[in-house]
Amino acid sequence: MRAYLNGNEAVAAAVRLARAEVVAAYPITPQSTIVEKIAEYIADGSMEADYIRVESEHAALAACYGSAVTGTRVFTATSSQGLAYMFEMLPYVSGCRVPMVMAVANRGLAAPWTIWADHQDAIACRDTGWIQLYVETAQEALDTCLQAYKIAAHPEVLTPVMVCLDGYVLSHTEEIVDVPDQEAVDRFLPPYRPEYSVDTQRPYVFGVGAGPDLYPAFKYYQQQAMLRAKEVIKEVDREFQAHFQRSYGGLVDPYYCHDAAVVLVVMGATAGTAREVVDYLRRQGEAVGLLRLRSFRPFPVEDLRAALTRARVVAVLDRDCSFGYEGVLATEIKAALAGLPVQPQVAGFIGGLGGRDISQEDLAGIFRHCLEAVRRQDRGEKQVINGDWQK
Amino acid sequence: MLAEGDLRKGPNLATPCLSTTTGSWRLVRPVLDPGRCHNCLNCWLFCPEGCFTRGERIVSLNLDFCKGCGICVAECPRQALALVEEGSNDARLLER
Amino acid sequence: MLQIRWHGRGGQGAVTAARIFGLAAALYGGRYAQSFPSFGTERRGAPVTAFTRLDNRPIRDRSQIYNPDYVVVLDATLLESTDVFAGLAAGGMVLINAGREMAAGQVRAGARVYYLDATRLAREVLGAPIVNTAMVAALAGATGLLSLEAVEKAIADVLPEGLAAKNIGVARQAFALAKGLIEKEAVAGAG
Amino acid sequence: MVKIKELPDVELVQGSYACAGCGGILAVRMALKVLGPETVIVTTPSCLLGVTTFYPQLAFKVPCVNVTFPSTAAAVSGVVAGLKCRGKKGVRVVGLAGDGGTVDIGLQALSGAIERGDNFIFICYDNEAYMNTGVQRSGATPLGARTTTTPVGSVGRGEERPKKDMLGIVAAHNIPYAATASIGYPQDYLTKVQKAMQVEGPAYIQVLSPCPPGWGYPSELTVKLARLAVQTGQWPLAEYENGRLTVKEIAHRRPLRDYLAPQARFAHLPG
Repeated sequence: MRAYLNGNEAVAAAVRLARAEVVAAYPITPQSTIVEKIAEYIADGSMEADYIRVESEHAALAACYGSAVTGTRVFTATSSQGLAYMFEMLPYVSGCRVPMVMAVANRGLAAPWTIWADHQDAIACRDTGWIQLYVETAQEALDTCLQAYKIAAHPEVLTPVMVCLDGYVLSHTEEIVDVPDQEAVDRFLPPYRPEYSVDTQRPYVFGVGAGPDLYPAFKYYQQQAMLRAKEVIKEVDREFQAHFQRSYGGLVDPYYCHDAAVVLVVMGATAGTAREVVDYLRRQGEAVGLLRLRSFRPFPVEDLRAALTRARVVAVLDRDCSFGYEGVLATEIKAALAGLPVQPQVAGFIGGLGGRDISQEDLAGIFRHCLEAVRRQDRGEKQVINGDWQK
Repeated sequence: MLAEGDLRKGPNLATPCLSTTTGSWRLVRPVLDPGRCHNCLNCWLFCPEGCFTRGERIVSLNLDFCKGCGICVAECPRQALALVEEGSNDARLLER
Repeated sequence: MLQIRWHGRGGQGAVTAARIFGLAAALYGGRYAQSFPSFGTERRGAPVTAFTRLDNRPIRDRSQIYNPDYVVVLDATLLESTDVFAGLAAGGMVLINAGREMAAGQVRAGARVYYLDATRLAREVLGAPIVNTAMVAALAGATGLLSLEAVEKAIADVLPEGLAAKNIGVARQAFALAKGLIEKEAVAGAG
Repeated sequence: MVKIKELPDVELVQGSYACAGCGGILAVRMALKVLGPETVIVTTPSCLLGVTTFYPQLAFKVPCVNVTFPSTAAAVSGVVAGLKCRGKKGVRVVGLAGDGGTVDIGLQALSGAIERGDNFIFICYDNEAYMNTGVQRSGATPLGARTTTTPVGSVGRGEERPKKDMLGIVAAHNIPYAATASIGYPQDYLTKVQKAMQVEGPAYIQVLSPCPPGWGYPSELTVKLARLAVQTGQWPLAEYENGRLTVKEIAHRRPLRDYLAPQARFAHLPG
């Protein structure tokens, strides 16, 4: 059914379609309308779920964890400070290998106080063992939530998934969304039935303590599962396409990368604006391309290398900063490309912090700057720009 | 060590699972004088480790998990229990 | 690509207007649409903007709207505090809810400006000065971007049942008023 | 009223790594005698978690869900909701935390869960300090007690503040049932556990659980001190039920010295 929904409504629709059974969440802008909509669904009887009205985000994730280990499909959502407040629970859930889906309406971290979009909140949780998928449209937000339930519960993955959507830019922007039929979703996504769960007939301890002899083994297999998730994310995306005729490329989403001298790497909704700019510059005869990184964790090193191997300059636009160094994506992409026979130069840019708009002119400026570097045969080690803090 | 299949699924394991009997921690052990026991069950009730078994007339002791804390001795109203040093007391025991 | 900016005050329904217009175009007007509020918290009474984009192909641009083709002002008192003409594209149109009948196209800052007493209309039909649906319909009528049918369906989708019926009533009048005025102007211009 | 002789034989927690004479594990063992096998425990990094669920020594015979320190009661809510979804009726969900995980870092989550009216029992085994981390003071540490963060020196005289009135805090939530108990009064304690099981909605029990290394006394005195705390008026056995608070009368109060003297944590107090 075609509907006109914003990103948050699309997520709520997905959660209903996924038949989530327990939802625990605490309001925070710009996430709140997701769980308000879910509460509305429950109130009007169109969704059967228990909504636990917790007193904090930390409790939200603890409650989701408690429900999930009983063998229940759960959902939560948060943003920014709320995600930061959850931080302690994040590795607990991933370490216990509890599948669940959390939507993150990305927003900057205070101070200064902000309610607007950037990726600092989720990036700061990079190493908590959650899969992080960043979406470009409301449609992708809906579809990715459905995919995420399948990815998370895959027996070789068993890892929770964050579905990240830019605050306001996606969360509060309405557009046409194709909402799949319940029957079709049921065919794609079977009920969640883990191998074991809280059961007095077959008691388990969830989250045992482990000493130095054992802890690394659990972490080793957690890493194996995360690496395996790279294939599973692609498989699930292909399967999704077979069911719904929509696909997002799995881990990365390249756009005119094959012959581009300059490729811009972004995550999230900025990719849409960047596509317009790539089209415009292509019409001007410039060899530019775009690579949207969909999966930040697991990090798709192989796919990035394959897509960027012909680029002369790779421009990376981070909506985050690792203070004292540079944008996190820039660092990671440099590392991913290190050792290629012909290594593209990586130029890091930081932009769109705290909701600062990323306009077509901003992106065209990055492309032009990097095209100029290519023309100058500038293969110097220094970054072309690292952080025009106005943008 | 756990099997790979267990490790893959995370640190969630079937319980109970006891690799040691904590009775090995014990420096002293309680001994029961059956003649004095009136089956009041204080020892059974207050033993943190659940080492006592109720019987028809008297309790009996399983020392697998006994850490020798002495609570049973302290709570026995009829001095039917006493603590003796581990490994040195069989003779003294018999004397009683 | 056509871009619309809606000006109102918190509580007047500018955000809903942007949505109704986008929904009407997307689901009942054969176009692609995107709508969004000015990002942030909406405080009752404070100036609020909202935006709608329309196109014949999928809309990918996620940046803010700087150069609207159309500006709709739900509350004329905003003219004193807000530059509603800011960035208006050449040949653009501004539609203002003001306490007089819709006048023939005046030109200001290079744009055609129209006035409509949507407040009176809303008071008469709705019994309350809520003008967002009237202004949606007026823009549709004035520009021909949407059919009245599309506007009506969108109102029925977005507003609760009881409210929708009355708002459709307002929309019909506002649509006819605006359409008639533009046609009259065209005839006058041709003459 | 619980009859001690009718308690079941089965031990639902056994083989833990608790210290010899641990009052906490005794409190849990006793409670499980009444709670029975249809119980799910939710617990938090604490002595209890460390000694019962650290592989390869898993001591519970009932399911146990471990969660972060501040979140015991929130995870309890999740387990309750999940079991309801799965149609598992008649399973009791019991939050177990020490005084730190209850009256301090766990207070917010506990308040939330009680206020939501979720159906669970929360048992705080109160040993009056953070024992797992090495005897630091908590909000439940009594006035004058020496801990590693309230040391005694030429200036310091131990804990400077009285114990937090947790029962009062819990009662202020209009909780259906709340009580204090002592492992020195098992019949009273276990009857309270039984009442908590019969209540629809949240129930709270704070059971005094002496700690031999933390309090500094020989391990055989655990139960005696739990009894003396009550007999000297240091630990009232109270019950909040139907909106009313009642306190068990102590007929012959014993001198406070009897309770304080055996404990190293009070050794600096004047005789």
